[in-house]
Amino acid sequence: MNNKDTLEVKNLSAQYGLVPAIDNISLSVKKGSVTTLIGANGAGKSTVIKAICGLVKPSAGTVELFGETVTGLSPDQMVTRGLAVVPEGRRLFGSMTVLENLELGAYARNDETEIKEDLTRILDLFPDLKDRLAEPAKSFSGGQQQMIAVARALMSAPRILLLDEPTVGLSPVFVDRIAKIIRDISSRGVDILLVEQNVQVALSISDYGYVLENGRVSLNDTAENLVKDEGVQAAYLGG
Amino acid sequence: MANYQIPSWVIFSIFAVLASQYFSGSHSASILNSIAIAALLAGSLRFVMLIGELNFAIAAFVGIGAYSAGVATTMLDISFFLAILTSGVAASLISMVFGSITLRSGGPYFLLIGFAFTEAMRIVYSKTDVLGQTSGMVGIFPPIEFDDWLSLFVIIICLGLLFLMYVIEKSQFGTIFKSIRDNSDVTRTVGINVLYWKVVCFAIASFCAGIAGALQAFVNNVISPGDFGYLLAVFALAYVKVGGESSIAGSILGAIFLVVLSEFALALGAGEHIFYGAAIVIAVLFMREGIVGLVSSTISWITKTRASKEERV
Amino acid sequence: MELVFQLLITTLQISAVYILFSLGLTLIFGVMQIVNFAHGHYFAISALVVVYLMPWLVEAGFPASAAYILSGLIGIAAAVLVGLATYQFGFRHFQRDMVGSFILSVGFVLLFDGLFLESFGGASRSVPSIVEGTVSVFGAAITGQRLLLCFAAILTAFALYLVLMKSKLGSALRAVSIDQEAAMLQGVPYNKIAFSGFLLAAGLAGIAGALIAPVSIVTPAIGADYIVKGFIAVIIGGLGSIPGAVIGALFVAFVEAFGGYYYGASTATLAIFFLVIAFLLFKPKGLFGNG
Amino acid sequence: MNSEQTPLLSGRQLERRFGGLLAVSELDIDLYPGEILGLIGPNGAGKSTTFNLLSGFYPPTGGELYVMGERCTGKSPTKISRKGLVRTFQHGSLMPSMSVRDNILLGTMHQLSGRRRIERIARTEETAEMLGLSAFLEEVAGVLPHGLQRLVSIGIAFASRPKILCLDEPLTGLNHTEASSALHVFERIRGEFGCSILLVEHNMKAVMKICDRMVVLHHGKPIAAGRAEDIQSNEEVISIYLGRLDDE
Repeated sequence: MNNKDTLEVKNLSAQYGLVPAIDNISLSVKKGSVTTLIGANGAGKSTVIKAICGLVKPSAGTVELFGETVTGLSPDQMVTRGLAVVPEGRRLFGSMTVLENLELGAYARNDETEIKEDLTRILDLFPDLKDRLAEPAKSFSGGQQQMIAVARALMSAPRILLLDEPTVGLSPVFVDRIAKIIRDISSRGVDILLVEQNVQVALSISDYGYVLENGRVSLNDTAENLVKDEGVQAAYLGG
Repeated sequence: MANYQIPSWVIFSIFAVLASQYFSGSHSASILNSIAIAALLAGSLRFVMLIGELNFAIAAFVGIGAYSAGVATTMLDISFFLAILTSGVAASLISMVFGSITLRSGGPYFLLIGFAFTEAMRIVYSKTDVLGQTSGMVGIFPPIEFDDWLSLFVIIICLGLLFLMYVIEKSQFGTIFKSIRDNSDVTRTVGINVLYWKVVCFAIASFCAGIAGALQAFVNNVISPGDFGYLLAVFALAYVKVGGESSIAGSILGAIFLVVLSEFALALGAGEHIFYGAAIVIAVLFMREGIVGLVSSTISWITKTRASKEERV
Repeated sequence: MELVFQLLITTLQISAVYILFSLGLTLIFGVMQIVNFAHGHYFAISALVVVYLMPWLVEAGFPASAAYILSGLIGIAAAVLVGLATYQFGFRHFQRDMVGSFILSVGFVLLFDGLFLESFGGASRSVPSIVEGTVSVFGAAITGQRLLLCFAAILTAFALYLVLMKSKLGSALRAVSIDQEAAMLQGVPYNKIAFSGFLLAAGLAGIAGALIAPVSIVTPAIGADYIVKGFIAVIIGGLGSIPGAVIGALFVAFVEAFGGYYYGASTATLAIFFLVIAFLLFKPKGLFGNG
Repeated sequence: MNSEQTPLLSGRQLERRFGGLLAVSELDIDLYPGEILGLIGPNGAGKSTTFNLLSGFYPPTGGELYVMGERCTGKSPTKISRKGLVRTFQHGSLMPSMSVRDNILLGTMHQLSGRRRIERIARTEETAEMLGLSAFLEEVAGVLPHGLQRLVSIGIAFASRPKILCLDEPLTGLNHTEASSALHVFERIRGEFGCSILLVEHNMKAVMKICDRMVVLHHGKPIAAGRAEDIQSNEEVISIYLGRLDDE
């Protein structure tokens, strides 16, 4: 089943406390691609991520990862199947050091030597962190914390990476750096599902995009076509 | 307007009063007294649960009430009624100071400090000369005229205070207490001083606990530091949980059920600790709504099966 | 000077035991969000096993040190077993429910109180000495036994601290207590970790009980004293905080050793309590507590 | 507009730090009598922090806050609420285990303290009527559908008849009809009771429609202020909402 999509979500619905549910979402992440899910605040983007990775139990629908049905598995089981998440709001372990955060990212792995090699490789991607590994994560700026969160997720050696609004609240310099890093990760063979509010950035680095409105997919097309689409701006500024 | 369930209260009170006259033998009278005081303690503990806090300092306030009654009666020659009132007021005043510090933290902090406060007060009693140190105080007698009526009196006071707490719970103060438990941030945003009302609730509960302590002192005539350990709070918790915490009736039912049952259990030789411990564990694991919950779900089950039978017919 | 030194040794010894105790409490609070009052009974069962088993073994011809080690190990095993039972039949269902778990634990407290009393009787017991003679340290005379147990307690507390700060299990436990969901997203299996954390905490209480048994009077009620002080230590440090629990334990032990010597044990206990109240006035969530 | 009037609520150079993180800074904000002011900005722009600063839940680390002309910097949420500023929360802004009646009644407690119970009940029912909640007064609030829960939380806040009502994303999760009837309620609150409203909302259509003015936050700082049409055509606002890439 080599031609299977990396991630295939079919008719996914979820209730999440009082926050609006997602309704009948279908999307797929193709092998070797960056796919983005865009939409305004509260459209349900984060719920999609949570329902895929097992933080929220879906009320209907299926999630398939590399051809295997994984609906309703817990997040730690998803990690062992090659899926990593950079959660919304980063969720670093603030009082723990950067190194401890990164090592936790590799929790599910047992290949000590390869973990060490991965750590070196990943730190090459994030030179800021190299000299400050022993400092607690909370002492870093917002942009640097986002870097730590991405690095931590990469430590599990994922085959697919889900990023939930990685550019929120970051200055343009950091937004740009995050965008470059995402493309870099993708070029190393990790497929990506990117949830973003920052449409321009998201579409500029993606191959395919889905637009979410009120918990449903309202548009989907190649990134090139979506950039030109009038409906995208309307979904945001209420045109 | 609020429905105070007056008929139920009246009927129950009449039963209680009749019981006090019927069971006038000394042993059964002492069981009745224990039940009444136990119900008052459970009511007091539950009252603080309205603001979402578990008050393990209750044992300390019962102790403060009992020792106040002891001092007032044996040393200051204060009259019976005034002594009882003093006990409630003393417990209430101390609880205001204690509460205005510890209720800021709330949650597990309040719970654990209350536990420590109980232990600390026990040390205070056992180190104070006038309180009789570890041997405690003796000779706390009600007036002679009360000899035949003590049980009745205890029952009336306890029921009266339980009714008072019930009325407050049903009133708009009760609404404030419950809203603090449900969502203290929203309560704050409409101009209500949350800490103030938490302390008020705590002080009312402690007043009742203090009175319960005084009644216990007059009923037993003897008090000692060992009577006011944290076990007292645990027992109160057992009454509340076994009876069902959703209503004050649960506290009363729980007290009746456990006190009576423990009499039988103890007669059969089982330890009091094992009995109460098992009661709490069973209640928490298997009947979360307590006896009251069991009764109401049974009733709804019966009506449901009846309805479905009628449908089938 | 000699006296101060002796008191410092006492502080160290008591604090090492409190650290084992309060680290366990803060650990399971952080990981499972439960308040477990039965924790004192894991400690008590181990101390009780030691004081009953060791004299019996000595009489049967074992050398004192071997008898102690053997009975200590059995005591610790008993503590873990009791911990396992309370977890499996109770606390597992009460994770993240502070009030519910507390009430359940109080039920266990009563149940174990009663059972211990039935099976061990109310009398206090002590054990034959394990090491003879006294040692003079900087002019202070200390029995060899105390010194040895003091070392063992400090060593265990230190080892535990290392486990928590350096091992994979330790960092998983800390991560779960900071943010359960984020930890699961790193592949940390929460249920497994909570279970190991709980057993670790129970085992630590067992070790503390085995270490305290030879140097104190053991009754079935011994757990209650320690649980109160252990929780006070945790409150001072902030519920869930690991360095907080260590600092809190040191503080409680210091007041107990010095205050106890100069003003008597019960005054020291009172002082600890009122100091905590005063402390909460300024730091309602303890030193390192967060909401 | 209104430049001669004194503002009901004003923040002057408000600032809030969390450790090394500067969540809000250089914030000047004024709310004038009878005005509906929108506070908008992308996720993480500092809107929630701003709300917590204005309502006293966070004391500012810099700057001054004035409510009804009085200096309220560092005052508690209770004190600020008693000056006439009442807010709602984004999530769970009600008492879930209590009836809708008791929820709204709570809002009248302080403002009508010392009055007769009858008056409080009348106020409760009037408020419920206005929000279309009359039929649900005896229901337990926590089990109502999401849309009704949102209205209950507005009811609690409005029952105290504030001078300033701060609503934190009141339209989240409402469907089209619910949202438009909620907007109608806001208009009535302003029109019939002269209450000023500060609105954090991401439903842009609604914000553009109902707000007299709006302030746009980005990285914790206000970057634009003005009427709907000015904001909609403001290049900087469009670029922060849709994102921008530095020229490559």
